[in-house]
Amino acid sequence: MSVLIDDSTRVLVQGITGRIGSVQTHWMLEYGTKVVAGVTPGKGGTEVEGVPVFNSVEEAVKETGANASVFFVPAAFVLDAFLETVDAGIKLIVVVPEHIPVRDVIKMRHYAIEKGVFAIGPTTPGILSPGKGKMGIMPASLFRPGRVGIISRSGTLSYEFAGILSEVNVGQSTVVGMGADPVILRNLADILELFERDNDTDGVIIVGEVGGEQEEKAAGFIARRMTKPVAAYIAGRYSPQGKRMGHAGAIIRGSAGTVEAKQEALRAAGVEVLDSPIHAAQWAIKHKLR
Amino acid sequence: MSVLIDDSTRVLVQGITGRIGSVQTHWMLEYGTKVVAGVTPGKGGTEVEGVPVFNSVEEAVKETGANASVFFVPAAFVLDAFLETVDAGIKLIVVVPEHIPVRDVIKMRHYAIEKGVFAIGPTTPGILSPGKGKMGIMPASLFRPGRVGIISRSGTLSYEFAGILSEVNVGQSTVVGMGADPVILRNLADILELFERDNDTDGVIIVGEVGGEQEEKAAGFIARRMTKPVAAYIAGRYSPQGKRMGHAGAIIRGSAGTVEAKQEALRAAGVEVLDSPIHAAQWAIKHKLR
Amino acid sequence: MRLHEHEALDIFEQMGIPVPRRGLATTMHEALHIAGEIGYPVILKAQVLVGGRGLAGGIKVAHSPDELKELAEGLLTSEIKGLPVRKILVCEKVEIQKELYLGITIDGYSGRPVIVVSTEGGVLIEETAKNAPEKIASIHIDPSFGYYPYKSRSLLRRLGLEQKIISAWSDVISQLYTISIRYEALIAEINPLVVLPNGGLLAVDAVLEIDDSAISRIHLPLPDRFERMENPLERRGREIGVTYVDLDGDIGLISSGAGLGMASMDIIAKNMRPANFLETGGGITADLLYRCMDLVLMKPNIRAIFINVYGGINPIHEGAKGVARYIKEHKVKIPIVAKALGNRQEETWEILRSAGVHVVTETATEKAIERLYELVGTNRE
Amino acid sequence: MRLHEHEALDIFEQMGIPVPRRGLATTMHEALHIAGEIGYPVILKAQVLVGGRGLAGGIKVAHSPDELKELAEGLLTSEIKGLPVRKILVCEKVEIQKELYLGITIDGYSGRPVIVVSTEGGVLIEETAKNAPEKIASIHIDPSFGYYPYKSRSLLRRLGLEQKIISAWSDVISQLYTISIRYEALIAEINPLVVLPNGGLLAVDAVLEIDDSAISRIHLPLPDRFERMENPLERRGREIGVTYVDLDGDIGLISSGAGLGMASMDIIAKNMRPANFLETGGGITADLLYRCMDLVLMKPNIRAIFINVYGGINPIHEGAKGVARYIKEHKVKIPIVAKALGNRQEETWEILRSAGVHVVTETATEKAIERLYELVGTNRE
Repeated sequence: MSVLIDDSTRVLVQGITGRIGSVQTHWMLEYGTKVVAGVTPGKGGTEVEGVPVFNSVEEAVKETGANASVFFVPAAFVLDAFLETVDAGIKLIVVVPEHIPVRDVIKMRHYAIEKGVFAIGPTTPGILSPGKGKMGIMPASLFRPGRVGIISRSGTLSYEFAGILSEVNVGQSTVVGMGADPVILRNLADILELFERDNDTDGVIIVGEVGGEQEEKAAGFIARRMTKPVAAYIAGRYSPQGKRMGHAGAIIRGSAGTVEAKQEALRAAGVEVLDSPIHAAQWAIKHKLR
Repeated sequence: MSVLIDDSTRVLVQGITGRIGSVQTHWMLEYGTKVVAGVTPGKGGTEVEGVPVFNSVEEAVKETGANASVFFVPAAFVLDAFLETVDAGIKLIVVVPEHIPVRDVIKMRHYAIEKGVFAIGPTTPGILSPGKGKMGIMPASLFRPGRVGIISRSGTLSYEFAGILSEVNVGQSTVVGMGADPVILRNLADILELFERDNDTDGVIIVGEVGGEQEEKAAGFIARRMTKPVAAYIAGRYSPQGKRMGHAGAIIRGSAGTVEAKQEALRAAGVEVLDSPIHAAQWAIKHKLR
Repeated sequence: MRLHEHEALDIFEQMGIPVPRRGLATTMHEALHIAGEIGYPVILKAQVLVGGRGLAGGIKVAHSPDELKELAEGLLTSEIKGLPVRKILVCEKVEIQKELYLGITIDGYSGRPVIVVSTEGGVLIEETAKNAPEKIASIHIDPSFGYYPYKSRSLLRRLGLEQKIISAWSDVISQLYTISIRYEALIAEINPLVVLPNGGLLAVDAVLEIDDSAISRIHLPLPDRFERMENPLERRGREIGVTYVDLDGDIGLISSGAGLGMASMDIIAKNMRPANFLETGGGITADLLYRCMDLVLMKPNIRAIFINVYGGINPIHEGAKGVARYIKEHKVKIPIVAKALGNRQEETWEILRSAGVHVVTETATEKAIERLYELVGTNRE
Repeated sequence: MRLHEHEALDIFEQMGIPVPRRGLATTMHEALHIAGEIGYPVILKAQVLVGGRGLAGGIKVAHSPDELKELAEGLLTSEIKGLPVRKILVCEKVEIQKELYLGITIDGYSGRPVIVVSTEGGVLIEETAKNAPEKIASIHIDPSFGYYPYKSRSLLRRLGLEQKIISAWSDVISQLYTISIRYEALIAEINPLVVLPNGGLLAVDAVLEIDDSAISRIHLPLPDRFERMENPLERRGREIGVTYVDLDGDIGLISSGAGLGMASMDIIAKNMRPANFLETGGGITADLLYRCMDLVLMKPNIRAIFINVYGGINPIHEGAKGVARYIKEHKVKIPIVAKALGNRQEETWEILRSAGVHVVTETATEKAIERLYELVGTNRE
């Protein structure tokens, strides 16, 4: 098996009739993903790339047995469609769109967790398991099958890390974009746990960024629970700060969310902190991860 | 024991420093009720009728062991105070005030049920167990101890029925005002269930009114679960109708909520329907209820 | 508070719900002018706050100015179910392909908002509910989760509708739900919601009833709550803070508590006729009962008054002082029977008796009304 | 979007939060006039969108018209942390008995709104959080249950305050929470919330940051989002739909994805200096990259440009056409290094190469920046 996507994954594409939805459906199918249905309310009965389109998630699930969904829905409609998807019994949801109001994300997050749905995003490139399938927008050419897991806050940096590993023949088990918004649907530690439990993964790279506290909290999880080797890169050391206003966030976190603070927390948890993406290759080779 | 109020009931009065709150505290104490605390935010540290006043329910519970609360709070503040009371661990709440917005009552009802709190009202005279105590505004002189339970949608009609029974030496186990609003905190059937289980009650009188569907739903409960004799009076046969607008309510209920429809449903459940309050006396005597 | 159709339509229109072109007329000439702008035929709708207005003759179609003059004149001088028609709404007449039903209300028993829809709207909707329940669908809204549009789409799919109607109707439901929240509505209803030949929807009637207890926190323009009451006695009741309903009998009633008032009416009606229903609520004072006496006696030909109050939350001895003062000041001669029990009852009786009121000390209202009947019988002219 | 202090104070005032008497001045004469109306002493506060403004000299006290003239003149010709001061807020100076802290934000990790309070407000609040955590209290709000005032009262009791302050402060929290909902705030903060000698509260500073993604659904008056950007290049970035941050180096950067952009900057910064951060987002077109080239080159003295994009959601071959067209039309001579991988990468390389761009086909950004460094080194004057 692999993380989140496996042979039993039957993908529903929401917003399939849109420009991005239809192009990405093409790429997902080309990568061998079982895309079984699309949904766009009002466009039911048509087809996109040979995939039948339905008016509702309920119908799509009933007719095609879809059990995972990837979103290419305009930001303003994501909340409604997300709740509909959870109610229809889908247990894995990937929310690609950016610019979703944070208060909508809060509602989505709580509803998904309450209903036992694993959702990632928003503002995520999605999930790709090399050779198995992908849900999202990751460009397939950079990935190859193997045993390293990648979790990234940044879409394009996840491609960069996968490509760097692939160039030295280190493959990936699964690459997950955790999403880049202030609130995300599942936290980094939850995704790390999947990799820790995955028999096809031997080590994990975390690609983090300045800000927030995902990496600091993940460090706690790693110290307590991870047995597999973990490396981490934190982007944004050079990013201009100093325009921050308001103290409430920093007071709750008790941390500044700086690159240095994150690196320190991760190092203390036994994580190898990478100074530059290119060092991921040596790390993987050193740990004999293929 | 008796229904809802017994020797272990330690009453908190919310809004105790108000005009009605202080007067009713006097009457409750005079009736032998254990009123142990009052709450009015901002008036903590004072006393009313010898009862200590606190700023918060949390403090009142901590300092006095209060386990039941009666509300004399202005309608606009009831929702907030109610949620506070539930959070403080109080398990019995009587909401006397009228004119609470129905959407506030909806929130209160759901929160109380979710947290396992038995709440009655709003627009209720409260609960009185003759010889044991009272939470609310019922005038004590009309009640006497005995074995008939009364549940009434109308405050003053509950006094009328108790008084009619008392005049012929039929006492009451407990008299409960269920509240007169479109949405109430506990439905009639829930209260009937308490009387069915109560060892001190031998029969129950329901005092209903035209409108809504409490009595029809209770009829279903009585048919299925009640073993004790039940009588019912429904007020409002002569009430002018015909100004009703909107059909949604009637469509959901599938019943007109008329006096006749309620009487028919109750009769079909084996309830003795009383044509006038005064007939309650004969009914009780016939069933040898004292 | 129930809004008039024209008031509700204005609110629906602001929220984006499609409504007919229309204008409000208080005279035949205004109606003529509006119809001229809209174009014939037009529909004339009496603006009275009763259900079943159409079946009672409150809705007419005018095909020409001459016909309009006659019909408007007729409506504006008529009564519908006892209410005088002061305003008529002049609406465009559209071609109706189908009549749908949409209602949002509070389900009192489960304590949740509920959305009800039917493909068979119109005046006989309640019959449809009984005889063809498969044409009705409803969905309850969880109060903490709230409403989302997908709930409507899912609801409408159950009626087997085509997707185009589902999309348009679902938008109307979302808009009406938002109205029901913002206006703290007990009922928000469109019946019928008309399907036009082009497939579009149009709300040709509008019901909006607002929770009186929530009016003070609705920060949106609302019509005046008192002015709209047609009956001057009922308006006076609102002004002094009691519930007064005008009836066609001659026995005045003052009661504390709606249930006690209804029971009193039911018993009076066995062999007399109540002139009114009056319920004081929990705020009795001497002044309030003084005003209640005045209100009950505003109606001519009252033969007797029955006062039925309990001293629970109410200080009935204070109320008694108001009654006594009124009797003295106005030299009331008709018989007054009072039953007043509870806290401070003896004091209350004393005050009433010294003002000439017949005080009944038994508990049963039946007994007091028997006494009233004797007095009225004796007093009959 | 961050609001200026004076904009946030206006909103707080509308909601009923007590705020100081004040006026906004863009000239020394306006400031003089406002101070005259308020009465001396007054506080002058530079309206710039940076934290730590007070410690950076942006807040002054004027005790007389002469002093005000000098201070206002000075502020209006100064810069605070690189931002020019165009407006100053002239405020009444109140007697401060105590400074409290109140902030409402979104706790990103748990995904819930959180209210933070402290009895030790003021500029050193984050120090207090570290050194005296017992003086800070916070409460998370369940998103489906919502906020109720009793939550604030319970929160404030934990700080051991007297009831009078709890009541007043709890009202301010309820008001600020309502603001945070209506304005979709990421941060709503009052620091300090001042206790006056009479025990009343006054919000003497105001922070309000609005969720950009939600602005289109806030139906309340808001300042223009673009006009407020001080830096013309950053404003231009907003206009064309990209994130542009102006830096003080000379290596231009165009990247797709914030993480990739940050990593590129971090690597460039090892031995060169980035001129900007530019992140395209997921909407690359030929026109967009044409405009990005133009934007990057608006800054004088750019020595080289690094383009770092991936073809995932972005059609990078389209983007390449825009870059190529710009180079041709504007005869760009400085070295341009591009790394462009993913869907249709070969096509992209071809287009870029034919326009004279140095294409690096290895994956690691490090390698591409090594190439850039070589070229800049060679090119050095």
